[in-house]
Amino acid sequence: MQDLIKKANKQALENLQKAQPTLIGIGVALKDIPNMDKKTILHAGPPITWDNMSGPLKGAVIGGLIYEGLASNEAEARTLAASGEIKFEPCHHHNTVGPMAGVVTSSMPVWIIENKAFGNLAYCTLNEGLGKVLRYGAFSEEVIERLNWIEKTLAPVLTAALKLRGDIDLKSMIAQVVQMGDEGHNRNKAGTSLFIREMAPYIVLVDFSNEEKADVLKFMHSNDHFFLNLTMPACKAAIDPNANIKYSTIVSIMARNGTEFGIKVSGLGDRWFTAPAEIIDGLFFPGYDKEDANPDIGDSVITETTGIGGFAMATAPAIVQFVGGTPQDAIQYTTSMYEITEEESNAYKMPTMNFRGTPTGIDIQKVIETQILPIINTGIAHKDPGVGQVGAGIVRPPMKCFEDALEAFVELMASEGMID
Amino acid sequence: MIKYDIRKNAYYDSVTLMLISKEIKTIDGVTEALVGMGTELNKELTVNLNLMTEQLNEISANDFYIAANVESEEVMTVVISTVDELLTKKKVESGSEYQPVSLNAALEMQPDANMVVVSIPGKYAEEEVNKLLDNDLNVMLFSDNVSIETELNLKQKAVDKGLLMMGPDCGTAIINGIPLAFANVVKKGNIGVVGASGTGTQEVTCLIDQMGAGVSQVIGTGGRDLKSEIGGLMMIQAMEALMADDSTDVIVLISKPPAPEVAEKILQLTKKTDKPVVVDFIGGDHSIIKSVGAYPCTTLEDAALKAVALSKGEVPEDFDGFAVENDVIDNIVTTGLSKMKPDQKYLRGLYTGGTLADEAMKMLGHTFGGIYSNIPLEPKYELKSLTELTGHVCLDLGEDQFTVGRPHPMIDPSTRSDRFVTDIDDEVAVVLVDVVLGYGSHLDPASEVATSIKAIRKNLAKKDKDIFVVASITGTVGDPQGLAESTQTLEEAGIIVMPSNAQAVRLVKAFMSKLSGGRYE
Amino acid sequence: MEAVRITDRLLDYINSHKGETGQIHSVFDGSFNIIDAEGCLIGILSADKDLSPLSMIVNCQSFNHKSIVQGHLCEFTDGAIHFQNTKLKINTSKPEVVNLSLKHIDNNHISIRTEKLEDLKKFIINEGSLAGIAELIKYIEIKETASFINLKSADINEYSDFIKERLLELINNIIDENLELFKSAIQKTVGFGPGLTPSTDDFLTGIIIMMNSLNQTGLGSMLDGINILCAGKTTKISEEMIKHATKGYVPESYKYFIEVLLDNNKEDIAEAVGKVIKIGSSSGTDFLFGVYCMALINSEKLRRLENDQI
Amino acid sequence: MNKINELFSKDLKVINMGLESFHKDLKSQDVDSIQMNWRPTAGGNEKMMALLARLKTKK
Repeated sequence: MQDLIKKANKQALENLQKAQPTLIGIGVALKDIPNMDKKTILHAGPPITWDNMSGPLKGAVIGGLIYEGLASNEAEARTLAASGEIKFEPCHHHNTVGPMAGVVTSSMPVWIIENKAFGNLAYCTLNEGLGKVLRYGAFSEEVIERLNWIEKTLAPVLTAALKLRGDIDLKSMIAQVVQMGDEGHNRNKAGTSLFIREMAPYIVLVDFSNEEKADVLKFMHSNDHFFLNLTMPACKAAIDPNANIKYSTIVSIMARNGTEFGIKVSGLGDRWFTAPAEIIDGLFFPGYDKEDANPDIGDSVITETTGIGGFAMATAPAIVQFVGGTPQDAIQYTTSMYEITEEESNAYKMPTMNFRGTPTGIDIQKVIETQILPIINTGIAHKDPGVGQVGAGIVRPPMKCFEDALEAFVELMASEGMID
Repeated sequence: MIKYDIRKNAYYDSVTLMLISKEIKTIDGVTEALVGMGTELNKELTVNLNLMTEQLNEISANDFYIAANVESEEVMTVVISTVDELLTKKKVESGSEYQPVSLNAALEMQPDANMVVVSIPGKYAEEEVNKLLDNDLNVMLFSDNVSIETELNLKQKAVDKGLLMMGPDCGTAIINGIPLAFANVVKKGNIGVVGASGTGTQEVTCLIDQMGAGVSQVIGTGGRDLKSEIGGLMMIQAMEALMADDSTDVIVLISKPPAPEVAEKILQLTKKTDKPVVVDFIGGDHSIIKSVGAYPCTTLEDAALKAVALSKGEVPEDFDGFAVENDVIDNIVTTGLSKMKPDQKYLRGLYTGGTLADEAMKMLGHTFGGIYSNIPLEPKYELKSLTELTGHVCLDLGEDQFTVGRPHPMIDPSTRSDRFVTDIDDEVAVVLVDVVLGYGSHLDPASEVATSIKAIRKNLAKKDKDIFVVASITGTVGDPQGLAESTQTLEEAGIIVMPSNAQAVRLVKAFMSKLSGGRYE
Repeated sequence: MEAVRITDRLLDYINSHKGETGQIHSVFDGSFNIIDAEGCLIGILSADKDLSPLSMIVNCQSFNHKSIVQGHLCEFTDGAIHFQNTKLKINTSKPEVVNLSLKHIDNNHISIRTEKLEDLKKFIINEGSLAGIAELIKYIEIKETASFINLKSADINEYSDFIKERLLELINNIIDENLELFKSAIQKTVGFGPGLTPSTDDFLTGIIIMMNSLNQTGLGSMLDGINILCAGKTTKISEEMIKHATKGYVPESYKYFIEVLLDNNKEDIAEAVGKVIKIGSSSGTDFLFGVYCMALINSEKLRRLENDQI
Repeated sequence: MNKINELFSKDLKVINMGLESFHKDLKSQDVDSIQMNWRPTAGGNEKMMALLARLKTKK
């Protein structure tokens, strides 16, 4: 049995190492995301009903409905959301990922990433910036206005610029930013800067007013996390070929919807293994504390699933206050992740670790055996809709997800007569 | 209630002190607390905060203290353990080397590892040691509570692979000059030692060092190796290695009396080497040892002496006396006897080292009546109660009865300190103790003994009495605690320090024999 | 181990005490102290520690292992300190030699600009650790006499509350240059507060070193015998710190700060203050509080002198 | 040469699994030693241990 598992896991890692996530353009959710329709709202994490959604996710859904013109105010939106007329589905069921609430509605522009090694696609919305934003559950007028601006100005300008620029190889770009102090989840400063550098020469050439072009550049510049929404679908595109590899014990998805944490395992195909999401132990912005925090939320943990984010903490000394304060602590965190992963990344190398590749490919057997849970860097959302981010920190998935997955895997193997 | 925790001459850095102060104030059941150095003004503040007790007078400017108003004794225990935790926590963080969880990760960090010291709970030992042996690693298994079947399986596997599997319950080894677990800093030399008894091996190696010689390798086997179930697998394995080792000229074997067929197997093996073999099967039969051309011994000290003589190419002689002239000994005995009152007649041997206790009882035999013990020589001398001692008693305080919930007395001498208080009554004349130094052991075991003895003497002085206290130190000048320092500490407390356990026991024997006008002669 | 940096005084001291022995007095994560037969305390520090008057920095990260144990003996020899019991040895033959004296600032009647002192006060309040007694800086006013303003209604910690009147008495005795009362006030303040060097000792060190550096007649003579007054009233480590200060020696970061403070060509004290605040838990801040008080006393005195001349 | 005699001719390189004081003693003597943060497989959770073991059986 172990031989089969080893072989399958090796295959999974080979897929991951071979992946070539590439930015090929910007599309529209309805048109580009598979099986999308006007009454469908995608959200982060495993499946969830309206009733069970936490504050920020409900807020984002309300905002989404208003943005789409399906409702004109909060009350209408709530009624509609509860009516059963709207379909709620995980982004992950549509080759998509969304940060925090992760709400995607039909009119939203989305990045399109192609994994050139396999030809599969992945999608993600454009990052809205900081403060009051939809992904943290805000739905006030300014939020909707910004969404409209993204649709009407940001996306068209970038689409045009991208056409001039051509495809952008995100794998080598992420490899660079990992060497520039980004871990790809909580720090995206280097990535955002690099992306602006790549795009600026083409943005100035496109046929829009100077004011619009300046607004686009300013918008990207004012938001350190702009690149996160490219890193995430790049990771998604890279790991999707592992969605169903028989006998593999490698984790293919980790995601949270603000109520539950869910994982999928390659050898178990489409099954989610969920458990209540945890409250994040982190640093809170002044005026907020643990009481204000929503349980863990967002698809951004796809970064850790593919071996960056918290797994690459050692490369991001600038944000070590999240993990205890010293660069040494960060190195300890990264080092511990090698104990539960299958390989070291052949592309993402960390200078502080003597250019060792990031720990990549979580094996559920190793997690259970060592009791070391994956480490996740993440932002913390306020539990009430519309307040926004209240802090950042680290969190680990519930052990139960991995225990249930292991049990299911053993049962499956037994039912197939592979083991006693 | 108001409680104090005072640490004499203890210095902690200010950051730690502040942390302690902050933390203990948040403990449930603590209404007021003050943490600081015991200066006059700080003590004045203590009084102002209504945290005064008479203990405050004991504190001086260079003492660290905590004064706290707590709901109960239990709360104070929590306070103290919180403080200890904070004091040690910092140290761990400062080490900050990554500590791997899985063996694979450990081997990545230490790819050419060749020795693993295992001291995890016994029930997990089988799984882990099997993995280690599979990775061709030598093992020192310190853990106990490992079944004899497991031991056999592991040792069989080690023998098949040509590896060391020292243990279970192996407390001491010196490999390539490096002391492992409980071991002393012994000079390098040409004597190889294989021991099935921990403190016995420590005593022999320390005496070798004190005699100016040294060891090549010291290999432990665990106490059950020479039972018939195991058949001496590891002792044989170790002997063969020492026989083939160019740096070893003399081989010493130490064990409690083995199963006869195992003894036979081992002694037959000694014929296959030209190297002299010194054998101490503590209290075992000598004739069979002689018959194969090996050198039998009467005591651990005798074993060391013979090994050293042979290592220099000299002819070994039996030794059963004292290192000093007999009149010096007579003088000590006479002086000691002169202080005894008629009702003082009993011996208390309080040992931290099991083999040393065993050796003491075997040497004393029945010279002045049977000796009760938790490890008696005969079943009828099994102690009925550990709390009410009568007659002559010799205890191995390292046995499970005494170590439930606390560390071995070699690490934490408080077990013995407590026994000093309870076990030495008005009828006790002689106290016999061991003091084991070296790595693994307590930082200053001699002081612990000295403090206890001073307190006992103070109490006895009120009744115009004294006791006769004899100690031996298992240690070397190179040990972290220092042989000379420890000797001085004991002697300052009026304790007679003998150069070996054997000589200490002999002195006690001489003393007891003359006590009460030679009642036992 | 190799000594990397050493103070000139320690080097002289070791050279004049060859063959003598000392004992390990106390051990911390990043440092340990040796005490010799004369009761002198010698600091052995790791690289990130602040060089103090009788100390050396060695090339070792942490002293928290078994080879350095309280009570172990050592011997000073030519070019090395040997530790008995263990094979440990500190080589002292090639370190950089450092002078930590503040005695030689030769400006007479230095006047520190008021803005600089205000800055210092702000730094202490905003960035210092007020867990000791330095929070009293918020309330103290030093004019012709010193007094506290609005202190009654303030919520201050138990240490500050306990010591406030005695502190005031001490300061007023300095203003009055009343030697006898000053000495008795010292005895009533030394050795108080949390920490290994109790807060008032850090405060006094600040006062004393400023008395030394300001080089004014009247002040210097007040320092004689202070160390004897403090003996036994505080921890050994504190006693030594005060003793060194009376002779004009302080730890390196303290020295640097005083030099910046007294140099009228330098405006910005932020960096120097930052280094001091990091010392100990509240030690650095309490020291700064002492410096502030003494500097203010001095400024007020100079102001009065000028007014008198007019 | 057998493996034990091979060991005698090399520098001792230790992995310490269990009591950290043994590791610290070795470190203080400059012996190459690493300390493991050992814990029982699956934290001693018997159900999980059994599941892992089943995956390791051969069939």
